[in-house]
Amino acid sequence: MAEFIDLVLLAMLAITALRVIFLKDLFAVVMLFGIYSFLSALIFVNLDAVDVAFTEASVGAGISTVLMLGTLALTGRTEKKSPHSSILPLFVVLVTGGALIYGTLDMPPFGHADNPVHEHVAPRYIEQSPTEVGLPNMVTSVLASYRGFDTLGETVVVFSAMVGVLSLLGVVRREEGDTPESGLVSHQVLHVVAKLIIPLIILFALYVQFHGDFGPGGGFQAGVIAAAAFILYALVFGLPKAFAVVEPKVLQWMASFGVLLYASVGLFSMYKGGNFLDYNMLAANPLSGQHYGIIIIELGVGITVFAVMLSIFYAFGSQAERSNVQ
Amino acid sequence: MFIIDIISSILLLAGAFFGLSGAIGLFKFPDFFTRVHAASVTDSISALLIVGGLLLQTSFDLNTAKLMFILIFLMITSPTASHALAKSARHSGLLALAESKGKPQGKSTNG
Amino acid sequence: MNFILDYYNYWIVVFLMMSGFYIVISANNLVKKIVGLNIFQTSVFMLYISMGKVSGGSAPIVAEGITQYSNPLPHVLILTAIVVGVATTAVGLSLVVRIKRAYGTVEENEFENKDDAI
Amino acid sequence: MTGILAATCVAILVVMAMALSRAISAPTVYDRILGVNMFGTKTVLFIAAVGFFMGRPDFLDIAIVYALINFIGMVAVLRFFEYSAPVE
Repeated sequence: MAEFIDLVLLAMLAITALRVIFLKDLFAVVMLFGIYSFLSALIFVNLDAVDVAFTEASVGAGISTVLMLGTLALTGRTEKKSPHSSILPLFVVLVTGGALIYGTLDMPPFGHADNPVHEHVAPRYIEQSPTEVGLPNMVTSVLASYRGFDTLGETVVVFSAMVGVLSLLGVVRREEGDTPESGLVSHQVLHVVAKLIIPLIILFALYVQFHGDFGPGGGFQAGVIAAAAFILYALVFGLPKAFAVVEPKVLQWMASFGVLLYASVGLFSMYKGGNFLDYNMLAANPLSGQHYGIIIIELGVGITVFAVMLSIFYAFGSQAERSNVQ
Repeated sequence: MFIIDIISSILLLAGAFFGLSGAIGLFKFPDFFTRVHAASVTDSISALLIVGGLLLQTSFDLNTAKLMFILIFLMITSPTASHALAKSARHSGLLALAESKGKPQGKSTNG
Repeated sequence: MNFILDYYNYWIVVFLMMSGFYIVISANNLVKKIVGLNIFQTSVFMLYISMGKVSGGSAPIVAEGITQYSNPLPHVLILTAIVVGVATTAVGLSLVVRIKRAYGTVEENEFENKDDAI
Repeated sequence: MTGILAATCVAILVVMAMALSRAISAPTVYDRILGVNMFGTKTVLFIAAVGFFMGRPDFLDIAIVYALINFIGMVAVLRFFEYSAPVE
């Protein structure tokens, strides 16, 4: 049954990808890309990668799609016909694809338990992490503890993405009443429902943040979900009102604070006499030290990701609103 | 226990049936507004029935709460989304079949 | 038959990857190129996750009565890669917005011969 | 019971496939959005049902995220679609 579901979902993915190639309406392309992300997240669930599915559904299907839609509002929604012939790209793609298919024949067969991937460090993570780190969710253990330094790097990458987007676009603070048409003004029902839904979303984000040690979830996902709540508010009520709730300036402070919180945990453990990000030093008992460390760094990641995603959305949204006025 | 399984099976199958009928309606109905009608109404009822059927399978733990959350969320958002969509379509000048008198729909932006 | 069951996952992943690649090199519109890049990227994620799957295994979250878990290491790598992926997508899209502002178009053939106006 | 759950999963998959084909080739752009929305809600139900079918229903969180993101995506489509409604 699992193979059957896998096959059906992969077939749907292939059809969606093929359709994206031939569509000229970019709105439809972006919507199909959202479906593509949802479908790949479903495949991740089916392949046991629940944490990855969580991230893909919230980040890939949510934030990416919203950002692409915001860009389309600025750049126009139809693709013009390319003057170049498509023979050469097709040839390149067929040759590369053929080479890759030939390459897969040397790969270990799908799903066997004695594949090389499962033999090096993976058994240690699976067997030792529940006792060494003390968390049931192995993905969180590896992400936040064993590979904590790597995750710090990823957080810095996300932070620098915000710096890049803001230096390219900039956030324009607008005067109140400048754009009276801002937001989905005529949709009264949406206004009421959004007010009902947003607290639920924020509650769920907090649950994901602090339950990530025991189930799927963690700082990355929680940050994105919390940002999604504010994005919903900005979409329905307009950017100026969203700016009144969370100022863009505050977000920049928050993003830096999250990264610094993460790094300071590492420095604190060095001060205590351990290595950088050695959580065992944070408390008398190594297990509770691990617990404190993971909770604090996940909080740092969550704050940074929330602030970065929301300020990137602000940047795109204020561009779109400005072009709408002109 | 046995009774609960039977009830839950009936709910699940009914939910699947309504879902299928909604999908068929998406293809069969003549204009956009009737298609919204087909999709949104069956969406809500099949969500209610399937989640209800699954609720009977839980043993009143965290999963029950999560399913209740899903149910509430879907019951609020799904009709809202359909309403907003229909309203947007109406504002942009899409006509119902009776109004366009059988003429082909104006806003065909299919790529 | 066994052979197909062992490899179909990889083949479909390669197909998706090549669809994304085709969009990237043949599309004229920059936004569509970025969509193609994302499709390519997602297919790479799928390749990693396929390698981490153990048939008969379960999600790597400790629960009672489960002996075989899938490999958590690819999951960790891909989880962070997804977040970094959206960050790069955002930077790419903001470059597209700047190109639109500078040249008035995002079609590749229309601005490739213009002067450097940014 | 597993038979019934399997049948439900397959039925939802069929509905998803139909909604997908609607989203792929729709007569108007609003039909496309309708297909995408239906696909999203059915996916939520599919994850929930498959969790129970596979015997580990702990992963309903993902279904909640789907429901939430589906709604936000829908609002975003409507919002930005209204901005760029005049076709260039």
